[in-house]
Amino acid sequence: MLTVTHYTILSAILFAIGALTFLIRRNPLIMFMGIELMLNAVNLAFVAFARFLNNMEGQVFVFIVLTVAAAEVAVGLALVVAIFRARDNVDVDEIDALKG
Amino acid sequence: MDYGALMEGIVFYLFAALAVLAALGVVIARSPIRAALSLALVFLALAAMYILLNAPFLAVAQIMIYAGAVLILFLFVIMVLNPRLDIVGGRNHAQTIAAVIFAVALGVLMIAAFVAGQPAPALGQFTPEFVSQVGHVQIIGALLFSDYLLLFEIASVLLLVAIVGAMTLARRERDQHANAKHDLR
Amino acid sequence: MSQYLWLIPALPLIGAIINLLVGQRLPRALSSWLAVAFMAAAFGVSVSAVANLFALPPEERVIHETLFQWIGVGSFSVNFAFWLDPLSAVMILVVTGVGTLIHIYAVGYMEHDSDYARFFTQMNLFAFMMLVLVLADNYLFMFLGWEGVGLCSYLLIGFWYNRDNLSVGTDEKFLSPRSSGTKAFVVTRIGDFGFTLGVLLMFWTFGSLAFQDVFPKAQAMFQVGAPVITIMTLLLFLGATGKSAQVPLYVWLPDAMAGPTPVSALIHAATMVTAGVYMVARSHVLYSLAPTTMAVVAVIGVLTAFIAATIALVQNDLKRVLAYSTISQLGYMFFALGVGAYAAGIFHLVTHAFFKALLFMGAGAVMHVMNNLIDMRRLGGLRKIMPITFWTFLIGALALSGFPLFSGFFSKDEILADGFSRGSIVLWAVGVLVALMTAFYIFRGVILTFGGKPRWKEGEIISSGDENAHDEHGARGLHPHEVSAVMWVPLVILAFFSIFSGYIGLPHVLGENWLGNFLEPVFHETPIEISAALEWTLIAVSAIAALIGIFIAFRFYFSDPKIPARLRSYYPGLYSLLANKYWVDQIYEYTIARPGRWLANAFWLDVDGRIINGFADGLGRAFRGLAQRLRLLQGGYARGYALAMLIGIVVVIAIVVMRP
Amino acid sequence: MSVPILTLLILFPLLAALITALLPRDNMRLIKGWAFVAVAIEFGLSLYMLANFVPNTSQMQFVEFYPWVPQFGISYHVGVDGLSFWLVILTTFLMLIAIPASFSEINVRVKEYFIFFLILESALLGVFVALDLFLFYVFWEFSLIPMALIIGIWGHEQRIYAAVKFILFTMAGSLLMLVAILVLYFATGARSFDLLELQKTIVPANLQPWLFAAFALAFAIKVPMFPVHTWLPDAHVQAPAAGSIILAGVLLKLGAYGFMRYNLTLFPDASQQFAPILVVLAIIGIIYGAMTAAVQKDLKALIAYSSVTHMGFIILGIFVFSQQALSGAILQMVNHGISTGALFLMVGLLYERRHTHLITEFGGLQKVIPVFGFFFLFVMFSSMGLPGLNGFVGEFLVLLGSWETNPAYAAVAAVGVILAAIYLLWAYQRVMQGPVTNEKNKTLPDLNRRELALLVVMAALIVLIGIFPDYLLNPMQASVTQLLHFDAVAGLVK
Repeated sequence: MLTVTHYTILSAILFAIGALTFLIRRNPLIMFMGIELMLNAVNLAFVAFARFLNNMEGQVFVFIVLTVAAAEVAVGLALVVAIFRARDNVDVDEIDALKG
Repeated sequence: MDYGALMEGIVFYLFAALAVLAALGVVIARSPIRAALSLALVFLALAAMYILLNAPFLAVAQIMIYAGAVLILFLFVIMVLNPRLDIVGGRNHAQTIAAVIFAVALGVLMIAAFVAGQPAPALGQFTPEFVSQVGHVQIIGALLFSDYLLLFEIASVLLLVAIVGAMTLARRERDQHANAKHDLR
Repeated sequence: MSQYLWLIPALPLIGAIINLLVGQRLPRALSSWLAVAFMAAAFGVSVSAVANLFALPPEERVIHETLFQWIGVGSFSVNFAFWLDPLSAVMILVVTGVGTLIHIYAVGYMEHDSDYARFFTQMNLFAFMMLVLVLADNYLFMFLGWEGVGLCSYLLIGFWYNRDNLSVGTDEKFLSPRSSGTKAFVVTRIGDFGFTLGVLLMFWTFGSLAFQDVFPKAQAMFQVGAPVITIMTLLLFLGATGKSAQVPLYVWLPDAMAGPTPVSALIHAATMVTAGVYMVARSHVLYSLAPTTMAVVAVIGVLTAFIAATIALVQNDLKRVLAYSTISQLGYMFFALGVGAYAAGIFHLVTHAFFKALLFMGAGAVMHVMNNLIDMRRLGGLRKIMPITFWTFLIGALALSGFPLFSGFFSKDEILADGFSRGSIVLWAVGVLVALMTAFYIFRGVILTFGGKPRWKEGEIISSGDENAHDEHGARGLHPHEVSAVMWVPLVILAFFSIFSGYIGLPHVLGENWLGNFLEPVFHETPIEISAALEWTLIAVSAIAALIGIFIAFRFYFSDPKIPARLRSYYPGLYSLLANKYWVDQIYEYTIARPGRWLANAFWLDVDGRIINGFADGLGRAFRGLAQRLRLLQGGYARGYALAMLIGIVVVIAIVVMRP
Repeated sequence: MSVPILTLLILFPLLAALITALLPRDNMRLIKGWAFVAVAIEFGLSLYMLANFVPNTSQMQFVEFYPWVPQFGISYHVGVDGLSFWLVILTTFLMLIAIPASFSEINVRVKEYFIFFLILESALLGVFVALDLFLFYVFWEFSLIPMALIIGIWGHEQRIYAAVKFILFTMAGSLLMLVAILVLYFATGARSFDLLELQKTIVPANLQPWLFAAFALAFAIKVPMFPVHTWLPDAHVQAPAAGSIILAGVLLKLGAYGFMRYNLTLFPDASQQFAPILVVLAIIGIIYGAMTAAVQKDLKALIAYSSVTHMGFIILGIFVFSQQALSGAILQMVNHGISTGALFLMVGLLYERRHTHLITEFGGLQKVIPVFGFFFLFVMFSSMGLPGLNGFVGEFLVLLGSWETNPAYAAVAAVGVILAAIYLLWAYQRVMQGPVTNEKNKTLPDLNRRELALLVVMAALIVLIGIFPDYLLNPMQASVTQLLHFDAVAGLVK
């Protein structure tokens, strides 16, 4: 019988992979995808709990996470485009202008 | 044998495996396009999960927003920039190894936390039967516009800001030269 | 009777305010005579007040007027109130009387000074403060006058604040007017410090500061020798030594001569310096309850008299001679108070006011016509040129030296008589010796200044030390002449008083001591009967001392001028000791001023500078250093941050999960 | 009270600041005129309060109470009693003096200058009238900002260092005080920040010393008391003249007022224990301040150290727990505000003419600018405590009170009176007297009408308070006895 833990385990795995993507890849696009992965993992956990706790607030939150994710991607990619135009290649390691 | 439960189990494991593999695909994909596509797969697998978890409205939203808007945006940007193939891990190997170790550790820890935790009593009043009887969208709408109205407003403001931000950042400068000078001073 | 006592101090105050506001615009004559008019008016009111006092029967001779409450906090309350009794009657008469004469003299003396308005403002202000001091009905209001006269003395000593020093025509270096002004105020303030503490102790002992409360309570609550009273009277006496220039706080008076001579005459001879004597006399009830303090007062009185007289022997500047003479005579007065002869002390105060003011004004007249030259070694032979000044100065000298039948003789004799009968023989003997020295140094002054051949040449160029003097006295030839009427009239009047003021306090043998009886209701002294024979011998001894002194002076400086030089060669050490005024100034400089300055610098540079600021700035530097190192962590390497975050999260979750 | 005078007093300067902001930047006359009018109105308001103040009651007057954050018991609770009454009037008066004093001195960014001053005024008034600890703390910090900016922007060469030091010193203390306020909120169980409630609760004995120490440190830095005073000379030397007037005239009183209003009432037992320590520190401050003042090269630093001496007297007056001493201390706060304010005003005038504070640069000015010389000497004698002027009454009462508690305190403190004469007269002698040595000093202009008017007002006040101190002393007696009552209850039954 499926229980909450099945879903949460899956979301944990997805979250870990998302984090891994973010850390390993140097191309900011892929990193954003990593972030999307993590966000989705969280969404999954939300929905799972909503389902098993008979509480619809989880779904509402997912809704909000969706908007946040969308906004985040929009701005992120705009940034990437702007950086790309300034340097004609995109590599996170070289972008260290904000050095302390 | 409760066929319903069995069916549910199979579907879950199927899509779970799909999601994980697709996620891994995102990690190791050399070209961004292939990564974007595998990301799409993940979105779809999750959409299926939502249906399984009795949240059809969210499933549709997931497909439309994530798979639809976000992914297309990714593909669009990839097309605009068509960046070189990017090698995995980059120069800093120590960084990569450390990242892998800690990511795995994170996953293991979270799983342990979930397994160890006792399932909380289902005390909400939105049982699946009640939900399907009243209708998903109505409930979400009711909740969204009653208790979480403030949240809703903030989300809308956030989106507005994001839009404006994105536009200004990515705007192609007409007088490229003036702007640059401005930045450098 | 309507209240009018407040008029006496108010009149000079009004004069001061008028001169302050419009004085500079008024013509010189109007401004000066305005000041004199207000002083004269005050004198008039004083005389009428004393007349009213006389009308009262002897025992209740007190006029007490309260204006309003000055400070009132809980149990502490002090009023602006005036108290006129025989003692303060004598004082106001002296202050306003001599004061008016000196103001008249000053009109002539200051005729070449452009700052006349400021001068007369300060002189009138001084009169106001002094009258407040002597008329106050409580110690705090008296303290207002007390520090007020200190203020005016500071202003008037430093009147020529932009001149450097006034040692005209000699090599002797004197302190500049401004430094001596500051010195005067600070030294007297040290005395006032003692006075303040005495007042504090007084309030918490008696619960009030008004005379009519303190004295009866003192007699009721304490018997003779009570420690509280002794401490209180000693503290008050510390104030008196400051104001009346007694050992150890007398060092400011000789330097106060840097001020204009009328100031020296009024403040540093007749009135202000006697404030201490008045205060001790006023608190006679307290002092008679503290025999130890009485002894201290007497000893310090005699000691001061002796030291000042010895220094005066060798001074070359006539005004300095008179300054030390004043300190010495004040020593006499305190000697009298110390032995309980309050009336005698006040009597000497009165006569001293007359002849000392006369002597100072005489010296001033000489300076006025000799371009501020007052060094006796350069004077001489002025007898024929300035006859009136000479004769009045001579009368003053005779009075000061105690020449028989002159006022000084009677008042000094009464002190010596009381000193002999009440105090100890030793003190009396020193007193007589001082009388002798007094006669010597004053006649040395008379002879060197007026007698003999002139040691200056007509038309000789003397710079009057007043480089930006507005008058033509700047630097020009000497043409001494007799001073104008406005200056010698006061001299003559004071000369008259110097002779006849002695008769208000005749010794029993010769007549009735009028002043003693007048002051009796205030002091309630227990008269000591001494046999006529003893009294005659005492009179004889003091007369002889005076004559010997005068004779020696003539011998040294008139008949055989070489003697002083020879003496100096025989006792060079003694001479330099006296000429350098026992090096007291230098001792104070090295024991107090210099270490004080060193400590202050140590406080400022080391404690503030190095320790506290060092700590504060050090803290600042430490943080900056720390921040510098932390900066390196922010390498701008985005993925590094992400990894750090991840590690953080993992650690947190681990803790959460692992916790039991 | 029908007219919410206190809120008006606090809000009007803010409104005025807003209006100043709207004025056209280049029209100097309008800005200065308006600033003066604003401060004058504010002073008028405080006079209205003066007229309606009931002298013989220790209750809070003109009280206004509006719950602000009810859950935590924070309320906008303002009121005035004998302790703070005169300080409010002193603040508005000194503002009335400081604004016109800076007309000729400030010519860069004039608008912001007056805005910060008006904000500062509102903050200071807030501190004096606040009866809610939270509100008090807000105003306390709020007053820090404009002052620091005034020093930092319009100051002289090392103004940044001075401003930063000023902030750090004060902040260090006040953060501890914040902690103490919070502990007080929880520990006493009163669950309220209202001062009057907290005064009723008994602070647990083990906590009292710590809380007292925290409050005391914050106030000691502000006073400033001996070990933590080094920010004052730097702040004064670098601050513009008007800034110094307010810094010395009012800001230093925050610390002393804080001691009275909070330390004595909230922690009576700890006050007894700590009193000797604070008194000794105060006396050290008196002697130390006076001696360092004597060797200062810079006139403003000299007056700053003299403020340390005067404030030493005030703290001494507070912590000997006697009615005379406490009344003397409060009176001395007003006197110090006036006389030191006037001194800074005049040093500012010198600075405008010669652009230096160094004593050696001056000499023989009395001949050149006699009217200035008169007022300079006049105020110096007031600051020195000459009887008949205002300084004496305050100082004498403090000495009187401290003698009753312990004659040694009064004896040593009275030495300060001598040192005061030394450093002030020595400074006057070096600056004003003697021959005119420096060429530039030969042609200095004397006081113009505006400067003369300010000084005449100050001088008049100095004499009036000196002769009629009861006018100031009477209204505060009820509150003073009530304040001492806290300590009588705490065992020091006299």
